[in-house]
Amino acid sequence: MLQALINGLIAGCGYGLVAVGFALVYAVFRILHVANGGIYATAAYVVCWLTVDRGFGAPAAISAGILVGGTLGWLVETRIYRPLRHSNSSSLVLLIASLGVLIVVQNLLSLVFGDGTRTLRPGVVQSAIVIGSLHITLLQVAIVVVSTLLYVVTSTILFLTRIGCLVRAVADDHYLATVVGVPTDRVLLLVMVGASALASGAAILVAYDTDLTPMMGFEAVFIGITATVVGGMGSFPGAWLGGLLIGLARNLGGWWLPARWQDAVVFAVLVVFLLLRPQGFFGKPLKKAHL
Amino acid sequence: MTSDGIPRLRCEGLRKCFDGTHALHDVRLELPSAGIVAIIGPNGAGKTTLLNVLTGFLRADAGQVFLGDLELTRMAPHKISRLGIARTFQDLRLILQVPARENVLLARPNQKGERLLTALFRFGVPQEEVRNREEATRWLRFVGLEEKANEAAGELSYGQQKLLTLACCLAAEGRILLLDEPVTGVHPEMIAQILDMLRLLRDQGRLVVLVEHDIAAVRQVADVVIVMDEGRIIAQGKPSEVLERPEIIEAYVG
Amino acid sequence: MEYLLHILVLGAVYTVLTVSLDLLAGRTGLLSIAQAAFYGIGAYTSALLVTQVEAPFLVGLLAGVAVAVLISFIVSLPSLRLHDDYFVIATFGFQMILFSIFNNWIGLTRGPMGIPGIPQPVILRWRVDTHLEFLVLAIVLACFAYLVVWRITSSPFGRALHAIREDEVFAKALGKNTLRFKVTVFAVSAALAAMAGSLYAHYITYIDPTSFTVMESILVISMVIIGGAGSLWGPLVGAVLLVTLPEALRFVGLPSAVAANLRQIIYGSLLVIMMMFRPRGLVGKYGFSK
Amino acid sequence: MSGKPSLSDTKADANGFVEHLRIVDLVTGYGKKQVINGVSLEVSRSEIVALIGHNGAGKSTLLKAIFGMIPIWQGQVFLDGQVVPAPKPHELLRTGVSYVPQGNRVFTDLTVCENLEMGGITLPDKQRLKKGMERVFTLFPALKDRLKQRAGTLSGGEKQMLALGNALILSPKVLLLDEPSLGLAPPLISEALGRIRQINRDSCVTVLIVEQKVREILKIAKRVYVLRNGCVSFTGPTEELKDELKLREVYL
Repeated sequence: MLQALINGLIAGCGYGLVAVGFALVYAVFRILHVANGGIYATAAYVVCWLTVDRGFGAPAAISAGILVGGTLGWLVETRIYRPLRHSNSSSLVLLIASLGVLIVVQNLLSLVFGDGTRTLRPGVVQSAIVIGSLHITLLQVAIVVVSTLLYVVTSTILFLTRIGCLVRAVADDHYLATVVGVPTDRVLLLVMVGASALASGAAILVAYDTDLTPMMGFEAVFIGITATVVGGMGSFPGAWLGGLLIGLARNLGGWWLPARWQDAVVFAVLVVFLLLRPQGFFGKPLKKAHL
Repeated sequence: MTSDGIPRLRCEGLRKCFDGTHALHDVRLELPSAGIVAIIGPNGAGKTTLLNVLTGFLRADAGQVFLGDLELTRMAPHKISRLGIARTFQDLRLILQVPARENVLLARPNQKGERLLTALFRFGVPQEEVRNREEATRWLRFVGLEEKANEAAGELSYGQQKLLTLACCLAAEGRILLLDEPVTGVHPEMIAQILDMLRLLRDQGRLVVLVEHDIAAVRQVADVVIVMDEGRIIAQGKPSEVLERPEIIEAYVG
Repeated sequence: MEYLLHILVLGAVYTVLTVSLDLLAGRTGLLSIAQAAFYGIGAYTSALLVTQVEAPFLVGLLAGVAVAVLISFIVSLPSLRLHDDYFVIATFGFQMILFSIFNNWIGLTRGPMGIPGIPQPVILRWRVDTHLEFLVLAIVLACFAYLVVWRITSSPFGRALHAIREDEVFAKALGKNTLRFKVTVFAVSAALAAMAGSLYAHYITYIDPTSFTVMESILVISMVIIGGAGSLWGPLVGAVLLVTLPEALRFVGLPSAVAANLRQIIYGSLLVIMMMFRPRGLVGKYGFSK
Repeated sequence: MSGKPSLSDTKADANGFVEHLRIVDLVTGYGKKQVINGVSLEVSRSEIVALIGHNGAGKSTLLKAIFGMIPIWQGQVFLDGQVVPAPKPHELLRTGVSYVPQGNRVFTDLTVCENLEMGGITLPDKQRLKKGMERVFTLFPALKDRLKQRAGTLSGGEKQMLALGNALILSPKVLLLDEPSLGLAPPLISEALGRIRQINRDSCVTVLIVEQKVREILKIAKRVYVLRNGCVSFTGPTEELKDELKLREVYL
């Protein structure tokens, strides 16, 4: 039971980060940025390729992974989202385009790296902390620490810096931001690159904990969406908590149910929230689409 | 129920708040069974909110709406519409890509062809369509758009679109017509035309309620003027009396 | 020749699917990601009835349709309270839950092992066992689906759907019970998808959950969008194009593993390109541009 | 009224007024719907000009078009006699034109301080931002006490001050105000408009203001344009409308 709780928290840390990136984009762009899943998977694969196949050190590989992720985000924003936004496309159009990007990236990955599972974990036996029946590897500790750190850094940037203030201003009132002269397109680009880097970081952490498959991007998307819905669309702390909760729900669900029902638990949570409390824990009430 | 046996639209104690400001503040109103009633008042007086509450598109925080003895307070908009209470919107709502006639046809009530099985098997649907088309043409002719029947609603001018929404209300067999700004933004010549139509509709025994900014038009056509300000009804009566009162102009320009 | 017929049968099955989704997404403006789930419900119900209790094909098919309709109410009634992105997410959630049931309720569906040995259909005395006969059956069903959708869209019912897609408030003001229309259309769409699923199960004679994933839903969405949502021929064009395109790749001589990925890459790129340059699709009118 | 603007445009006329903002035959709208059907108007330096008219007459639309929030279909905008080819918000801010959108919009999730920082985002350095803030605080001392408060929790009057402050922090030469009285309780309205007049006097800023509260705005404005159906239906000095009958005629 306790082990499940801890595993849940560890997984949740990764999910929380994924969700924060997702929520950030949703808050500012008001679109479901599913392409982020593609960026996420790409970053993990880049790291895997550089370390396992090319023998680079982890630091160089991780930086490269984040760089590639950020660049992809930049491309998606400047080549796809921005033109669509400027032609006043509806959010559904952007969602479909975003989905297209996810499909393309995911299949490119499986084309290049194969459909199979790949692993990033070092071959040596991992040192672990054992307390009674609890078993936590050092890598897992590192994941929790790094993920928490990344979250704290992101929140600090958002809430305590001038750049963060700009981002929140655009998220709050895009129109007014334009009126006071905020270069909204540049802020949006920054958010996109930042969210991509964040997703890349999350991907690399998760990849070290579990394994890589080309479908991992897709998994990140559904966890990201669920966590943001649970936490409240557009709320950063909400998304982070939502991610943690989903990590817990998956692992605790696995305690009572066979492990294969894990995903069903996540979606049950999603549906229950959508139906009973679509604004999530911290979101604002949904505006009705009428009048 | 009134002496003429026609149920009247009335409301009591209506309240509605948006973000702490009162859009409706204890509104009590009983509309006549027929005639032309104009609701006027400055921006933000709560006129459109009142319309939205009467037609079920907004739920009041407190108060009740009745048609005769029938309570409408929590009724869904489509049910209220089926009782013969038709309305238009400020931001003209129409299906712009389809011909004007299709818009009017859509408005016809109780269409058998709107049930799935009859739509699939077409029992009696062609005959019904013929009747509805005649009815639609009749109302298009009434508003003077018969020749535009096959043009896409989006291609019509602004004034014509307003007329088209009126035709929709009539095709929906609205006995009570709630019109939100029927002449605002319309060419002066067309205004006269619309006002004539409203008079004709009144003479047919309908109740026409208009929310309007064009006071000149209201003066010409209304039997009763209701003035709203800050969510309350501040005056009510014949236009010749009410419009001359100093507090009215005060409300407008205050 | 067999091969060509096989492609055509698949094309017809997907046409049923695209037509069913178009009724929902293109005609009514409800972009659902749960279509593959209803496709799966049809396939599983039919396959189970036929293999377990040796029910005839038509009974299996009708039962599949009935189950899909029932479940469509469970999905649509709550989801339809939500709008736009939230509706999409809700249908996505239901798709994933239903897939999870196909995959994990091993007692019923045998999970990932799938259901083998689904007999070929016998309709009255007609034993459908050659590709050509299957093609005839598939085309008959595709025409049936087309007929249903055409009947609906060209009737006053379709007029109301159009109004709901463009301006739900307007429809309500004219006395239309928009929820009833949407729930009905969701059920019809689910029924048609289930019909496609039943046909597919009997054609391939083996089903497993991988045919009913969210990716399958997205594939059907791609077909509708690329062909052209809300139009008569769009679903057909989309289905035929996206079914034949990968086969063309195979002729070029690509190994099948590569072809599978390449196919998806083409779908994905087409989606992006369509959204950017022709959101209404190849032959469509409606571009999700409210 | 086309052709190159000449310097003579900026010269003072007989009354000593200098043209500051001029709009010539402006046509614009949303999507396909034309809302403004050729409006010309002129605002002199340090003048308060009111733009009144009914709901849907196009007042807000006109301001949006001048500030470049929506594209201009036809016509021109002149600033100091120079044509502004296609107005863009950030360029106008740099040339000293500020705009406060309808309903005293502020960033509700941001604090008062952060709001002002956003208002001053186009300022080149911190020094000037600080100076600007100081100026806003001397005008509206009430804001100073609420620096760390979320703007969404401010009262109506305070929101109006903050919305003005967001614009004034740039010390603009031209202020475009869209219904500063909207959502304010009646006693606060004349207070709010009084503030605007004060600012106009103190810093000689030119003001083009859209208002519904005609009586109140007539107290502070020098000249009035009445808009009806996207056209100017009346223009003249405010005195002319002080007469009740005349006001009724042009307005009701």
